[in-house]
Amino acid sequence: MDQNKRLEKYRIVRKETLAKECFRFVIRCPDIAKKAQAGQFAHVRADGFFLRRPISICEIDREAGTVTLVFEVRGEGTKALSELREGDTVDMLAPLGNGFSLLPEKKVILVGGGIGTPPMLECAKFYGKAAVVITGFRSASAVILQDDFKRTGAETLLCTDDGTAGEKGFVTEPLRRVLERGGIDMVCACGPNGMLKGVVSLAKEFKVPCEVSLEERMGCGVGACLVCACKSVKDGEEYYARVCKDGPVFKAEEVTL
Amino acid sequence: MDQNKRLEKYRIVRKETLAKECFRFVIRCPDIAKKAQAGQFAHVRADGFFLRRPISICEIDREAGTVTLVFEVRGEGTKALSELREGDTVDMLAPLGNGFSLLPEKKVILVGGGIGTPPMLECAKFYGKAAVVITGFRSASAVILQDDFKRTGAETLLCTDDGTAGEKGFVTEPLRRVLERGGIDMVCACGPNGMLKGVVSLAKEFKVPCEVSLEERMGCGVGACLVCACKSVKDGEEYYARVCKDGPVFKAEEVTL
Amino acid sequence: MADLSVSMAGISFKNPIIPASGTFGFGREYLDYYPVSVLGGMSLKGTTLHRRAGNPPPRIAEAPMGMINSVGLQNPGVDYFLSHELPKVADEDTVIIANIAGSAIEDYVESVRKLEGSAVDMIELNISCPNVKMGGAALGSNCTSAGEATKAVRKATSKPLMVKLSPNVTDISEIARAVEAEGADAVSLINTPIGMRIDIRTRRPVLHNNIGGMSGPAIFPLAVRMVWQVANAVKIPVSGIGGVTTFQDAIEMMMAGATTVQVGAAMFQNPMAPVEIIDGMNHWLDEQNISSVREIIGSVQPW
Amino acid sequence: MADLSVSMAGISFKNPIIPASGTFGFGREYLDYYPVSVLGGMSLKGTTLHRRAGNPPPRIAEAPMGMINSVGLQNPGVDYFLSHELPKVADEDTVIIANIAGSAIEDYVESVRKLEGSAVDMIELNISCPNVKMGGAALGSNCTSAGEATKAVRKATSKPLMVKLSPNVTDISEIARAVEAEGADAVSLINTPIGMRIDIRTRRPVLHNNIGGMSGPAIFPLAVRMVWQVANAVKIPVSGIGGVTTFQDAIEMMMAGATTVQVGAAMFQNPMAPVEIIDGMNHWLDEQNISSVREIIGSVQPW
Ligand SMILES: Cc1cc2nc3c(=O)[nH]c(=O)nc-3n(C[C@H](O)[C@H](O)[C@H](O)COP(=O)(O)OP(=O)(O)OC[C@H]3O[C@@H](n4cnc5c(N)ncnc54)[C@H](O)[C@@H]3O)c2cc1C
Ligand SMILES: Cc1cc2nc3c(=O)[nH]c(=O)nc-3n(C[C@H](O)[C@H](O)[C@H](O)COP(=O)(O)OP(=O)(O)OC[C@H]3O[C@@H](n4cnc5c(N)ncnc54)[C@H](O)[C@@H]3O)c2cc1C
Ligand SMILES: Cc1cc2nc3c(=O)[nH]c(=O)nc-3n(C[C@H](O)[C@H](O)[C@H](O)COP(=O)(O)O)c2cc1C
Ligand SMILES: Cc1cc2nc3c(=O)[nH]c(=O)nc-3n(C[C@H](O)[C@H](O)[C@H](O)COP(=O)(O)O)c2cc1C
Ligand code: FES
Ligand code: FES
Repeated sequence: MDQNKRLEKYRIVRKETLAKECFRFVIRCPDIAKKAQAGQFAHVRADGFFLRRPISICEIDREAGTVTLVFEVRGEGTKALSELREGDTVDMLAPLGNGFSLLPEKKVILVGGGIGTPPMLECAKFYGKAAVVITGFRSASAVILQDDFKRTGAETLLCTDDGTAGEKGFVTEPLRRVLERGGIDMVCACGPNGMLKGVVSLAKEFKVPCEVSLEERMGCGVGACLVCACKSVKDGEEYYARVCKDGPVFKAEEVTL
Repeated sequence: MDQNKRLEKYRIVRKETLAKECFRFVIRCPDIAKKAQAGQFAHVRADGFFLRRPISICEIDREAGTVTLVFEVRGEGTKALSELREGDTVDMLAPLGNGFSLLPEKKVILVGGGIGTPPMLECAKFYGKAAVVITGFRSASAVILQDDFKRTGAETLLCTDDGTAGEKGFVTEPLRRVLERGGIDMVCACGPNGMLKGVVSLAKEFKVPCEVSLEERMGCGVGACLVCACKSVKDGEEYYARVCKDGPVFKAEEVTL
Repeated sequence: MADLSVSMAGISFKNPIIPASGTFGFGREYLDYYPVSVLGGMSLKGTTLHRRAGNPPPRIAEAPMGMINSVGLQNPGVDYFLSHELPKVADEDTVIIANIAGSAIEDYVESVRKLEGSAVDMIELNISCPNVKMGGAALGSNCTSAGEATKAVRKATSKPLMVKLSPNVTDISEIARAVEAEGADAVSLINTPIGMRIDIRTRRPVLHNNIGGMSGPAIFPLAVRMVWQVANAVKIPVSGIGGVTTFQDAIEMMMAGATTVQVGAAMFQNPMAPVEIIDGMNHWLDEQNISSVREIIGSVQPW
Repeated sequence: MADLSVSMAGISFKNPIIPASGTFGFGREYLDYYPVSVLGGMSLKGTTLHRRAGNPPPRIAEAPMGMINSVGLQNPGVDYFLSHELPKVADEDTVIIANIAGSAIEDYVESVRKLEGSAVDMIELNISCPNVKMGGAALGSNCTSAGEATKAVRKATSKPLMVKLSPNVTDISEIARAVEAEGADAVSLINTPIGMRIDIRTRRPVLHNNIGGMSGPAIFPLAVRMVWQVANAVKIPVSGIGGVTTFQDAIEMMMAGATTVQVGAAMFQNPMAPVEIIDGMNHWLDEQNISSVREIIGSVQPW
């Protein structure tokens, strides 16, 4: 029984501003770092709020015993989190959920949209040159993590809705081009629902397996309360799967976006 | 309309530990210091709690623009307050309520019991040598503010329930002795109800006017909600007065303890 | 500057924000903070035909994000109210709402009769006070008696009549419909849900009355739900009450169906709450390019 | 080490703390944190005769010191429960409570019949779920139907029967008496008060079901009051539920009259809550020189 293990408070060893209202916390938590997988998430307590906030794990450094979270201020809870400072501690349950499949010696495309981009970074670190990373943002001011992705050795393609950085348009355009090149074994994606739909349908068109990371409002974060429902299909029957426990990463064919 | 004037947050410029779980905050608040009177109180917000906590004003320094609060940890709210540090700010409404009558050129006895002692200090500063200060505590470890009272020039008498400091017994014993000496124009007291009862009956016996500061749980602190009821008499009729607005200092004959 | 004015039961309010009965005395306790003329209206302390002493203290207990009170309708009686309290606020430029409580229908009737011709703009019939043994909530938790009380009072007054409803009922819409049918011009809700706290050291209820009425943010979702249900059940306007603390809460309450919004316990934490809510609402409406606050009333789109 | 054991409806619990139905799945989700054998018992997810898909998301909204949910009794049905879920916890050394929900009395009856002979130790009849259109809360908010449901189920099962009551009623004691009269061995309360939140940006209710059930600290004073009233109205034991977060809350609930205490939403914030409550209670009893937790049950001294 590793009872209190995950209920420690963990120290923020570095805090950075990546874009307006977008922050990176590097958090010291050796026990979590040891177990965490790309695509899993942390359920983070925000001071003054009843419910925890789910935030994807962006990077894992097992040696340093740290994980990195990148988040955007979306409401009151993430605002409270953003006010934490280096040296402060954060109360989080992690790692939770199922991550992305990491397939040795395969070639993959990693697609990230907006604040859905961070979890793709740890995947990119796994695949290195074997990955093509396609990220999309509203506009130049929201672009994050490009240098980090480049450092992994992956090919990186950037687009923005308004063309203020990278190519103008949605991630689906470069995605189609890269798929047309062929030789891709899997597509992994995280981002807004609209984007995921586009990615899934392209992957299907090219008959490439696809995994998507979903978002839903959460209670327990561990599979006990059934509030984080997403429509799924098993044996031809529709049912509500739990994003926190059955996901947040699902095989594309298992969920209805 | 001095609208936002009292809704500032005020800085704690000095914090001291006076006894176990008993703290002194010196707070910079020139606007409050200017108006405050001995015996009035501040209604202090404690982080994480819905209701404010009433704390008597212990000292007022108009020149320095500060007031001093002395409080004991009694429950969760005062615990939260006690965790504030020098440099932190505190949200308080003040000065509230009616203070003690301060009568120039009169001789008074000031009686303080336990954590009811602090508001008597500002009175003692007013009267100086014209006051006899009698304070009582559970035991030596709870004794506070003796040096401060001595510095006012007042005669000070200390007792503890268990005799570990000063004379053993209740404040009513020295009080009787001093009243017997005669020449006292008023008795002012703050402390637990049992003590106040004793003080009031002695003052009555010696036909000396008496004022007491009462405690009751509060909501608004400004007289609007009627939750801080204390049994009172007006024109022979019993009614509930408001401790926050009609008090906290009452003439002894106006309240039923 | 958006148009904040609303109209309820034939009376116009310069803005929808009203301090709630029992939390604002007779309108003079917060004068150091702001003049009452900045308020849409004010609902004064619950007043009964005869003077009431109220319950013994302690009358307040703290609760998670809220509080419980058991004041028990302490008030000087309607005659004293008319002779001593009302004159001091009668000329203020804000809507004056008299909150009338009682234990028998005849008392309510006699009280409102006395208010005829006075400076009171509107009557809020309090048939939902949980802190007194007889009448009050008992009357208000049953359609028949709520309807009867409304009917009797309706006949006795020429002033606009708003009936304040209790949340401690199985179906609040049913009660709202009953008072509407008997001539209420508006309903206000919610009064306080009944709660209890125990001091585990002394094993005594914190409140001398054992139980009391809950208010503050904790009850906000309950109030929003009831306002939404009632607003969909009746045609008369609804004054939304319960846990409103921020301008966002006030907007949420109006979207649920409230025409005016009453603010109570929030003032104990922040005396400026009503003013900050009015200002915040104003800015928000401007930001959203909404020219009148009336556009948001009942504008929630249920799924 | 104080004696924490209590007995309720003929069953003994090693301690009074029970994770509440719907917040603890089928008992296996918190195994990384502690073995269920440390718990007095566990109330499993509400189960219906047939599989239910539940409501569309969003199913949860945040609230001041609490939350609102509208899961809508998603569950795999009683047969699947018996074949796939129960076996996985059947041998655990803790009291297993099956929470049985439904929309018609016959369904409840058929469900509990299926549980006869199973490892389930006790049945919690859920006639108070606010998140499903038919049955559930409707049955539970009226004495006659609550009594009828209890009577029918009582006949159909040999297991101890606890009936879970809704707070969304005018008089919860009355309902408690009705189910007691029809053979309930215990009552549990409260299920969730109905609340609503609206997203003011989208003007949509946060919950896809529009309304949902409130839980968490915000409802604690309401729960304590109802537990106190019901404990004073019936002779059968009461399982206290609603907003319990700390050991002090659990003690307060027991002083109000609860024999066992269920912990729900608190676990979402702190998965260790049940264990910390048990430990804290133990220390507190020792500090107070109270040898058995049973001494504090109903020990509040009303004024
Ligand atoms: C598995 C998962 C991984 C995520 N990873 C990241 C990440 O890496 N970086 C990041 O910035 N954001 C991430 N999110 C979204 C993040 O959880 C929300 O932005 C955050 O919860 C908003 O909280 P708030 O208090 O600021 O907003 P509010 O709107 O004030 O929150 C109110 C309630 O709704 C919930 N909520 C609101 N929006 C969302 C949402 N999109 N998803 C889930 N719950 C929501 C909150 O948790 C809270 O309970 C992730 C969400 C999920 C489910
Ligand atoms: C006019 C006045 C002046 C006071 N001056 C001082 C002072 O100078 N120094 C000092 O240490 N204490 C003073 N007190 C007492 C102080 O207010 C309480 O100790 C404090 O409110 C306890 O809060 P808590 O959160 O620690 O206790 P909790 O028991 O957790 O508080 C729960 C609730 O009860 C209220 N409460 C509990 N005890 C009291 C009490 N004795 N009086 C009023 N409300 C109470 C709290 O304010 C809160 O609303 C004064 C009280 C009053 C009325
Ligand atoms: C101390 C106090 C006294 C109250 N007295 C009355 C009253 O006299 N008449 C009445 O109708 N409501 C009374 N109420 C109820 C409030 O008007 C309001 O309905 C309730 O507090 C919920 O709103 P809130 O959460 O904003 O406080 C009182 C509330 C409090 C806190
Ligand atoms: C997500 C969620 C699901 C619930 N599902 C059920 C259920 O299936 N059956 C039931 O009787 N109660 C259910 N409840 C109610 C709880 O058992 C409990 O009565 C309520 O949440 C109040 O307790 P709390 O404040 O400790 O959470 C559920 C509560 C929550 C939060
Ligand atoms: S958040 Fe509780 S099951 Fe997913
Ligand atoms: S605390 Fe509101 S009247 Fe005294």
